Amino acid sequence: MESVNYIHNIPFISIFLTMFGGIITPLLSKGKLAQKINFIIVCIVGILSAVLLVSVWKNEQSFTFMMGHFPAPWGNELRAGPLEALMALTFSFVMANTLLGGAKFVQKDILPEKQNLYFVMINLLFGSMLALIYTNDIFTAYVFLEINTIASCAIIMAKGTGESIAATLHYLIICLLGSGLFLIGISLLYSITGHLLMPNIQQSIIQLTKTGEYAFPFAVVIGMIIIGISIKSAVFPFHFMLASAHPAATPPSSSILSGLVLKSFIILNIKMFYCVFTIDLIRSLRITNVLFLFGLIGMVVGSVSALKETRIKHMLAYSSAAQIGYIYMGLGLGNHAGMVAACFHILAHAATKAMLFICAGGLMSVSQGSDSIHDLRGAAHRNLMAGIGFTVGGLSMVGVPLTAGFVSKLYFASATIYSPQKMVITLLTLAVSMILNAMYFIPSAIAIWTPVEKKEEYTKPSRKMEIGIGIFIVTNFFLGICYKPIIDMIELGIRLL
Amino acid sequence: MNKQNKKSKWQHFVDWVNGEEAIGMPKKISFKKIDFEKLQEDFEKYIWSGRKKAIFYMVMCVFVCLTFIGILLHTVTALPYFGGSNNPASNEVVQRYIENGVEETGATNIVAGMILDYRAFDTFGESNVLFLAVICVIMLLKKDKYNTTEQEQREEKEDEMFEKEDSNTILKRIANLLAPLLFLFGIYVVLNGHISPGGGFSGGAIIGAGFVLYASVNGQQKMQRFFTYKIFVRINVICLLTYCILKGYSFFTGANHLPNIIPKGTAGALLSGGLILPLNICVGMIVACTIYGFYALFTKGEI
Amino acid sequence: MTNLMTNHYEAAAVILFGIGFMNLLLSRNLIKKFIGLNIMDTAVYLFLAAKGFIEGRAAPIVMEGTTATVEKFINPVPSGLVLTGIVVSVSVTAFSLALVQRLYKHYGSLDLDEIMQKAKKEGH
Amino acid sequence: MLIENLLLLFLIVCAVLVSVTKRLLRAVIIFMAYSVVMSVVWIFLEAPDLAITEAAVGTGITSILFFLTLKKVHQIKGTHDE
Repeated sequence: MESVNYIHNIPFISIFLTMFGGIITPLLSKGKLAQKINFIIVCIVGILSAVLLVSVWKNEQSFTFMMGHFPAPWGNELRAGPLEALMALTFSFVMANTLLGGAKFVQKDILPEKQNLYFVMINLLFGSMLALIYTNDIFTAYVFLEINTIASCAIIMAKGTGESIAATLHYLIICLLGSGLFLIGISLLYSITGHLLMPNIQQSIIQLTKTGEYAFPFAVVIGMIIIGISIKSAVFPFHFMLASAHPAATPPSSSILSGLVLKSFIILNIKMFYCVFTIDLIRSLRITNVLFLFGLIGMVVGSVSALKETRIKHMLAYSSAAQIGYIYMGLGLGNHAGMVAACFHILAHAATKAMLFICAGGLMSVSQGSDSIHDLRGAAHRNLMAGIGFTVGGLSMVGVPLTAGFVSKLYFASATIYSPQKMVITLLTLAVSMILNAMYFIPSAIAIWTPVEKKEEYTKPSRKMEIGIGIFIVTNFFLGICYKPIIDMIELGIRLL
Repeated sequence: MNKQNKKSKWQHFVDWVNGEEAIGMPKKISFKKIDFEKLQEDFEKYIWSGRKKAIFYMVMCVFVCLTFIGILLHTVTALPYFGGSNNPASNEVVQRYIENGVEETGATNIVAGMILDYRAFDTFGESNVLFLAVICVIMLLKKDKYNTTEQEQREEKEDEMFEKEDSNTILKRIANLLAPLLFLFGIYVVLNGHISPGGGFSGGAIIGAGFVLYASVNGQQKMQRFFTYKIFVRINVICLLTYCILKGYSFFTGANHLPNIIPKGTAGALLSGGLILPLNICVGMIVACTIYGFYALFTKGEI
Repeated sequence: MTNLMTNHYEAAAVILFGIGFMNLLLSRNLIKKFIGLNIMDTAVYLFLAAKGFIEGRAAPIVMEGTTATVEKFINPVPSGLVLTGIVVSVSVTAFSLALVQRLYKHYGSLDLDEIMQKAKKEGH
Repeated sequence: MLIENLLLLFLIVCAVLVSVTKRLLRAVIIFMAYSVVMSVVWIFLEAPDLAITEAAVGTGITSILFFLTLKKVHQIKGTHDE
């Protein structure tokens, strides 16, 4: 009997641990206990992912994990490499920090008797994101996509106000549109290739493209799947759902939604590019150009819409749409460097936007819950940590050196060298979008630091929130300064994908 | 006069820097109480003015969908033939499922063997979706201070009175006769899931339908005597946990090539199929509870 | 065209998918939107089930005392996928209908545009 | 062969009617009929597992959910949706 390789069990254990946590949470009657258990589980998953990352990085290898007694084309499989492990680590880190920083909001915004149910959602959402990262099977991806949809809708509506429920409905309809397209895409794909596991599909796709059979169905399938996932990740024409969903939700929900949920779909998209359809096929069908175009439009339109807002959460929501545009632009460049930059931007944006939403929540809570920038004047003096966090986050979004946002923009710009025909327009749009970012982040930063005389009653910000924001700030600078090893990891991860 | 109303460009700029104003949206925001009647009027005006826009949107939608159907139909013509035995889908995967399925899973219903043994991770996800949905419905519809008004509570009390007086004897007799039969049939479908068509989900749905019938005829108070919210949550959680642990064990042993101690039994007997029978029972219980839960929450807002 | 006649199940499924999709996009009434969603889902399941069917073969249930060979049975994989899919679509339907109920209670309307309009006004 | 085609045609007609009809109660009932026919079609496609599930779920549970919602939103007595 061979010895058990525990490192290889980590993906499976992390998914099942979060699911297990989600399932037992309804039995706990107290919200606080549920919160603690949830936090501990996320931390454990984070530590396990770190161990996995170190191991796969050292050995420069990726592996597949058999779910059950049957090998590849028959049973389900998980797959893990440096990219997956890095993403899982980031996700659990951001998740843990958001929960730490946003604990107060959950207690305040959600009815006490329903708080434990909120943590069921958080746990299952986290589990489904991990499953989307690790899965090696497209039908599993579909099932977990649906879990993700329902759970993310649930965390939006958890606040229970009419506005939040209307926003949830809007979000749900658009998400269901996306999953419908994805579902018909995978059924068509199954009928052509006869497989559901990614490596097997890839093999048969390579064979079929050689013989030239089913050329038209392939184009349709790829279109459906990529469009379906892109809709769910709020690419340009569908970014409107963000605008209503983020402001209506409680701050940790918006953080998770913008920082992690959308990213998990983008990672699925990258996996589809590399593990299912080959990147050459994608490029030859010019799918990358379409994504590139929508990414560029999204960058500009998102920023312009953000500029028109006077309410801070709406502004952040549109800014997320613009940042998703950056990521799709990176994917659309169609070269290795662009992909690396996009992956780094996923990390940078996950860390930054989660912090921004928590800080915005913190600033609002010391300004009598109003979210208009006018009312937030002087809020930074009342809640110092949130003010600093918001400023750092804003600078990172603009792309000031030493922050995470700068590195990703640098890599985007340098990635254009490998696709010269897109170079000018990319650089131009990057410059325009940076200026636009500065135009809406800097006034709001000035507004929150402007001192005001009037004394308002407000509660002191909690220690937990300050710690959470502090860790986020450190992370942001860490990503902005020590980016080299992370870029190496991503490069290795994409090569092994 | 004009000068007072119109701010200078510099003033605009200062306001913008102060965060009082945004580019392209110079109006001030006022916080008023919502006046629904006014909203209704506004909305009607909006619709009236937006008629043209709506028609344009409709035409565009129809156009997009027709193109969509056209593309898909064209795709269908290029797909492998319907009913052919040499389709790409009938490959080594199907061969192993059919030829070794009975031996490897112990279930004579190959579909059940496939979803609960070969591809069990998907099915685990599926049960979680159901669990998630019921938790969401509880979050939305279980009574709290946001979703009940006094008038509703009064109406409900009247309903309860009405229910007590209501004595539709024929309906009650027949429903009470039919409900046990439904339970029996549901249990049969669940228990025979691995040797005949059906399984946890369809059987559970039938049992759930039985509960719904019983509750809708006899009133929910009668159900509440033995089926409360606590019991509902406990059954759901415990069944799903059993599922999670059993499947976790099976995945763990399978992936690490450890020996599996669960006996397969003789194929075709009731006690066969290894884990499939207990899993089917768990799924059946979850589904039955969930469906009754949906019914109760949709009608009364409590279980 | 002859291909379309041989693949008539798939063609019907695709048309149904299109109609469901159109309903989901076009209909302003929420209930009809979600019926459209259900139609869309079942259309995909019909497509999958049709893809699993093989002429002259039986449902994949092995009778006692016989050996199973591929030539006897249809493809069981699509059936499994559809079973999973049906559960997912029921859950989604239940969730969305619960949302509709809450919204109706709050805004007194089933019209998506009207609800969004009112919600926007309320947010200001 | 003929009956299968007829059933498929029936499905399409049902789907179109759902989109066209004004009354919500009618739409739900048509959808119910659609589900029943769908489960019959699945019997023709040699998928009894699916047929049982669809009969129990599509016809039973989904319709119950729709009816309960209609009752809650006061649409059951047949008010028009516009």
